[in-house]
Amino acid sequence: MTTGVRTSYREAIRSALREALQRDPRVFVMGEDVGRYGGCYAVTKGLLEEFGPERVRDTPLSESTFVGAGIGAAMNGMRPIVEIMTCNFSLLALDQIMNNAATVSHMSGGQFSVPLVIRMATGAGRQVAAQHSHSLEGWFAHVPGLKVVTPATLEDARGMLWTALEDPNPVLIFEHALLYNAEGELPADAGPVDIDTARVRREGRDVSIVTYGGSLPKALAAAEELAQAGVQAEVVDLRTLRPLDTGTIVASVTKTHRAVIVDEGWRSGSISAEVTARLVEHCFYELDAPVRRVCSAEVPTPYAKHMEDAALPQVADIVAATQDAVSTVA
Amino acid sequence: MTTGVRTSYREAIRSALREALQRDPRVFVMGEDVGRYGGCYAVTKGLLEEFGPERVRDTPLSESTFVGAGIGAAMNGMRPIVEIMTCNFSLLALDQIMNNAATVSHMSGGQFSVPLVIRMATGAGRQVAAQHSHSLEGWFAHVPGLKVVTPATLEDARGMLWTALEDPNPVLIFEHALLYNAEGELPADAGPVDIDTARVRREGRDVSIVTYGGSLPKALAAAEELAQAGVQAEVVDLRTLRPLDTGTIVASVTKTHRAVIVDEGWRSGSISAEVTARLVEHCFYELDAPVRRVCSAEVPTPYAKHMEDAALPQVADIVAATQDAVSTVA
Amino acid sequence: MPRHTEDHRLHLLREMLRIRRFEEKSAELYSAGKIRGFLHLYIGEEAVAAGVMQSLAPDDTVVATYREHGHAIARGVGMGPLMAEMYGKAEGASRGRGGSMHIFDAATRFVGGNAIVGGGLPLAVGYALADRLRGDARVTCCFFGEGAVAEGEFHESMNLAALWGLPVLFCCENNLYAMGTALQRSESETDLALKASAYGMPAWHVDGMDVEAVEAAAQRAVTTVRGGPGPVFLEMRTYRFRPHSMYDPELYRPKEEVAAWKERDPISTVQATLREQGALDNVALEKLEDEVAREVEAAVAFAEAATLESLDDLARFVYAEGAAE
Amino acid sequence: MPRHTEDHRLHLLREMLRIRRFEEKSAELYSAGKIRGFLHLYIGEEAVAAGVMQSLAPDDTVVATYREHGHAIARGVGMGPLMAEMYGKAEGASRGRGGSMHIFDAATRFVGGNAIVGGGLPLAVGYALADRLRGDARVTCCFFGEGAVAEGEFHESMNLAALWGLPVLFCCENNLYAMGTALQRSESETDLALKASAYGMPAWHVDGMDVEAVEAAAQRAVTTVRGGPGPVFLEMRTYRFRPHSMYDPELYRPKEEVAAWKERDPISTVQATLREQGALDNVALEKLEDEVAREVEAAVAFAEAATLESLDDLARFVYAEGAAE
Ligand SMILES: Cc1ncc(C[n+]2csc(CCOP(=O)(O)OP(=O)(O)O)c2C)c(N)n1
Ligand SMILES: Cc1ncc(C[n+]2csc(CCOP(=O)(O)OP(=O)(O)O)c2C)c(N)n1
Ligand SMILES: [Mg+2]
Ligand SMILES: [Mg+2]
Repeated sequence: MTTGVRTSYREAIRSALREALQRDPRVFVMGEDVGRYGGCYAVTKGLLEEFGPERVRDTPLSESTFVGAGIGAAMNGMRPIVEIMTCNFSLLALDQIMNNAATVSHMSGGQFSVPLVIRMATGAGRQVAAQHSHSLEGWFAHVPGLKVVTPATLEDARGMLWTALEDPNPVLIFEHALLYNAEGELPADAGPVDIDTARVRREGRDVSIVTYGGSLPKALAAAEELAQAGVQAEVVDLRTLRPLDTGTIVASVTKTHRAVIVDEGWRSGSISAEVTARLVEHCFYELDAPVRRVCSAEVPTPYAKHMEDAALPQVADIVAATQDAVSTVA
Repeated sequence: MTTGVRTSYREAIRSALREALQRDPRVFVMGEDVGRYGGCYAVTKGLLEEFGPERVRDTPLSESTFVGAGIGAAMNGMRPIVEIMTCNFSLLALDQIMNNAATVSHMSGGQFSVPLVIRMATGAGRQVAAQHSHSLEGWFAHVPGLKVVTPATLEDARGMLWTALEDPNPVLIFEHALLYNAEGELPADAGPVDIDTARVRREGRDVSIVTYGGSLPKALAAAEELAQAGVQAEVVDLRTLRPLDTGTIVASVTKTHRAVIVDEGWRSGSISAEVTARLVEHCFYELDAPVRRVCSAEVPTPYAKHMEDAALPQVADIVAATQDAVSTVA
Repeated sequence: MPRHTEDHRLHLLREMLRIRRFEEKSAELYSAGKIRGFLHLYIGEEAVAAGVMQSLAPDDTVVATYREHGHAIARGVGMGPLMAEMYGKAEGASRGRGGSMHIFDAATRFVGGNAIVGGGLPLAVGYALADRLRGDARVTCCFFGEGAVAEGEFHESMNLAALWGLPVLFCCENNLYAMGTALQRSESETDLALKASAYGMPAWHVDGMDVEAVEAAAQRAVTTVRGGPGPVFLEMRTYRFRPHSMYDPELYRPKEEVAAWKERDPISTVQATLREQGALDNVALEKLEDEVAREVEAAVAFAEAATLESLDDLARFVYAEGAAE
Repeated sequence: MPRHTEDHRLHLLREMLRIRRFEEKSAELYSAGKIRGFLHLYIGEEAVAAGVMQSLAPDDTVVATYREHGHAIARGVGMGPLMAEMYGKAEGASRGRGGSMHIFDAATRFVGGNAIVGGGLPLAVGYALADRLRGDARVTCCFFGEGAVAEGEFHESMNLAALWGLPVLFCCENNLYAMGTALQRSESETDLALKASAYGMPAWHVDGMDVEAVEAAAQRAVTTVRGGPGPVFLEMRTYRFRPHSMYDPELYRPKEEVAAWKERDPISTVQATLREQGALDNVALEKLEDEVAREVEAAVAFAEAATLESLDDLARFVYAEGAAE
């Protein structure tokens, strides 16, 4: 590890994009307002000037078709990075994502593959209400043929894109909108990182808090608070929701015997349910207490701050659920 | 219960549609080929002749817009029954379903509601391959604001539509394509049935097989076979995937202490995961063995019969998983 | 028919001023942190909403976008509930759940506040279909930006409305940009009325900076729709004076272009006409401004005094209350 | 340029016969239960695939629909793998995973076999975009039915291809019905070429029952596209002689209409021309039919002899094998 450079999550992604465009002439970036506007969350700012309008392409508002065009271009030898401004709009492109990107390789008997990267912002917390606050990463993780990654750290923001571009499959990158301003140190030569394992972000022996993406900072804050109260929580960052790294989760829970899952998705049918099911299937007898879930309330995200706060997983909720989990006597 | 009339699942739905059109002038049916073609699975056959083209409307191939138009018409006082030919095409309408139908009531502070019924065929088993074999009902059940029902019996095929039309919310009815030809007796005066509870379809004390829709006949067949081997399996039909009737599932498992979930959805993130999570949350200490899941393999459904069969839950798989569950020593 | 009397012209001026001043206040309150989330201002485009609404009857329906304060105010949604909504209060138009992008008002048949570009179009088609099936003579007026024209839902909705002869007035607000994307970078055919006429419906365009021209065109369009059967497409050529939203650094358009359009400010134009006619002097204008200012202040006071929804009611309205009638 | 020599005409006849006989055999095998799932026959429309393919170079790309046997055969996909695919065999074009609706063949750049109506259009745009970015002079030829024109993806793809000047040949097979829905019940404007020209691209229509006319029109279109920049839209007016799929009771169209179109059978038409010219007699035809029959029989034999994929490989190819190059 060389000395770190101060940077932000946003800049980490931007430099990953820049490097990808420099490294491989097959790479191009396409999406709504990635160019002249300067990028929706300013992630792509400056790339148009550097790489020109052929490789940094502003698209019309046509989610289904520019995603589908990304699939076609990938099948035809390019390495497109398609940006869907926010995952809320990915619903318009779901046919292309599920019926084409996820199936073509299998359906063609392996003759074609779709080395496509789709980036989208996800998550709530900015009071933008029901149609702009979805957390759909767990939902997309249901679909075989896709890979779904959720960078939560600067290192992953920078490195996952690189690896995703080297993957011959469609990889969906969900960037939590509240992370863009996150700052920290990143080695100047930070490179690719694997995109198929979970990682323990904090060691602990009493309980495992399993989470990912925008909830990781909350989980770490909760663990900090719990430590004050004498509870040593291990925090596992799933990193990739499909394929799910069952081994790492099971190893952690086999050590701690208790689990709390924190997931910004709506509770029912979220990835938290799948993690619970895996724990039951793989280490049922290691569980000393029921698995707890801290998820979003089952409401279309409301605008008002106090309601939105109440609808989303908060540090206090995580602390409470974890306390509850550790205080349960087997 | 009056004497039964021999009928089919298809005819049960058709007579429910006919009665709805007769009963309420606000009801109309709209979708691709519901009229002149005679309905995709012949469900709507004859309705055009009986009710005319204003109330039985053939639409162009425009899933997003005719679903959205159904939402608008429902908000404006009508009671539309929109048919999406098969759930595979619902991906094109997901924006309307998730961003409008599911949110309008909450997002408008209760000023508007969407009394809309959307019917769609679901499921695999007819060798129609990756783009025509989805089981998306469990996936849709993730979305607050929607109700998701999965009639598995003639009685439910007939009665759920009635109740769905009386519901002020958007109700999605998933009809498994392999059930349309199912035959049986139905009382001539069969009426509405509730759409928010699960039901025990077969009593048993040794293990609970929890399922729904097209998998119910398979689960019952497995239970029959298991009975020969001395295992008394209780079969719970979820009937409605959202809201999920946790009480009935928990009651059954509290009695049997073991559970097998059968679900045609792809395993990861399917409704089987949510059922598992609920069991863990509500009756963890009653479980004498890990919950088993019998789901579809995580592949885009292949065409070849032997591969398709291998990809889907089969009676033998259910028997094996159940044997495994009962033979596990706590 | 448009009533080009001085009184009516004054009315149009008042309507536009109400929008302008309300939004200027909103921008201020946004900076003060009283309003949050996304805020899309309509400033510069007031002639469109003010002009079109004149042609609609109370029983007609309006489907709008996320840039809908102008539509809501001109339609008659109270400024108090509108502002309270942006404050996230229980007395807000949508009980604090919607915010700026999701204003709803059943009383004036104002159906959102839709923040998915193009997403309101199918709803409008459905509203019109319901009216047609019941035999109601209503018109559904659907606003959308020129950016929405590239979306598949635009195409499907135009076709379905024309095919089924439904009473929809498609009001395309062509302000030349979709966020930072200029019309010529989003449409292969930039003559939108021409494009629309390929669906076999009457389509024309109008100067969206001229409130009287808008009113006249809308009047003619609404009359055509009401005469039926079938929709009409109206392209309003307009311009937003402000950034797309509060976050937009406006890198994509030259300052001179903005300045040139500001020369055509619809409010100044009507004021000038009225002054020429001797129907408006400084005193009258001050009085008018004063009345509008008081309405805006009252709205702010209402919003400030309004209450927060109880968190016990967080999940209320996710599902409709009571059975459908 | 189309080569209207007798030899070439005979070639066109052969191509159409290959499709016709292959599909007749497929229908038979479907009844015998050898082929399952959905089977959509192209019979009646052979002039379209046979004509268009003449204009394409080996390096061009073809994106087709679920009614794609004709496209595949005319493109040069082997009948053996095609039939084996419908048998669900490992030696099938898509290793048994796709079936009739999902024929893929990398060697001939045949990119499906797409069973979501309209779903192939964005793929075609992407193929063309990749070629353009690399500077490859290829054309992407995308087939779709007139039913697809109502889908949003049609609109978005036409606009994007025209806006970006991409080398796509949009081949609309207008057989007047989408399942049971007649064109006039699906489109407010039934002149599809007119509709297409509203995207600012050259658009014309051609008699899809006349293989030489199709070839000439396609040749002209491909030349235009290759000359670039930009796509061309070609409407082929054709008819399917058979039901939509094997399940269709055909309640929606009069027998007389079907009979009238059958009078215009593209195969009989070319045969008649050749006979008139003295280039085809009974002996020659019999020989031709015989050769085609043998090709079809060989395909069936190939399919029968082919093997079933091992179930151990069920999940193979869900994810691509090896890293991307
Ligand atoms: C489907 C969808 N894609 C993207 C966005 C993000 N977005 C919000 S407004 C906007 C521009 C819309 O432009 P236009 O339709 O011209 O309306 P205007 O803002 O100019 O009034 C975009 C891209 C969205 N809300 N919905
Ligand atoms: C998005 C979608 N909706 C519905 C269907 C069901 N479907 C299959 S083919 C078809 C008709 C298509 O007609 P057209 O595009 O004219 O092609 P044709 O079958 O006439 O060749 C329909 C409705 C589908 N496959 N995809
Ligand atoms: Mg605009
Ligand atoms: Mg057709």
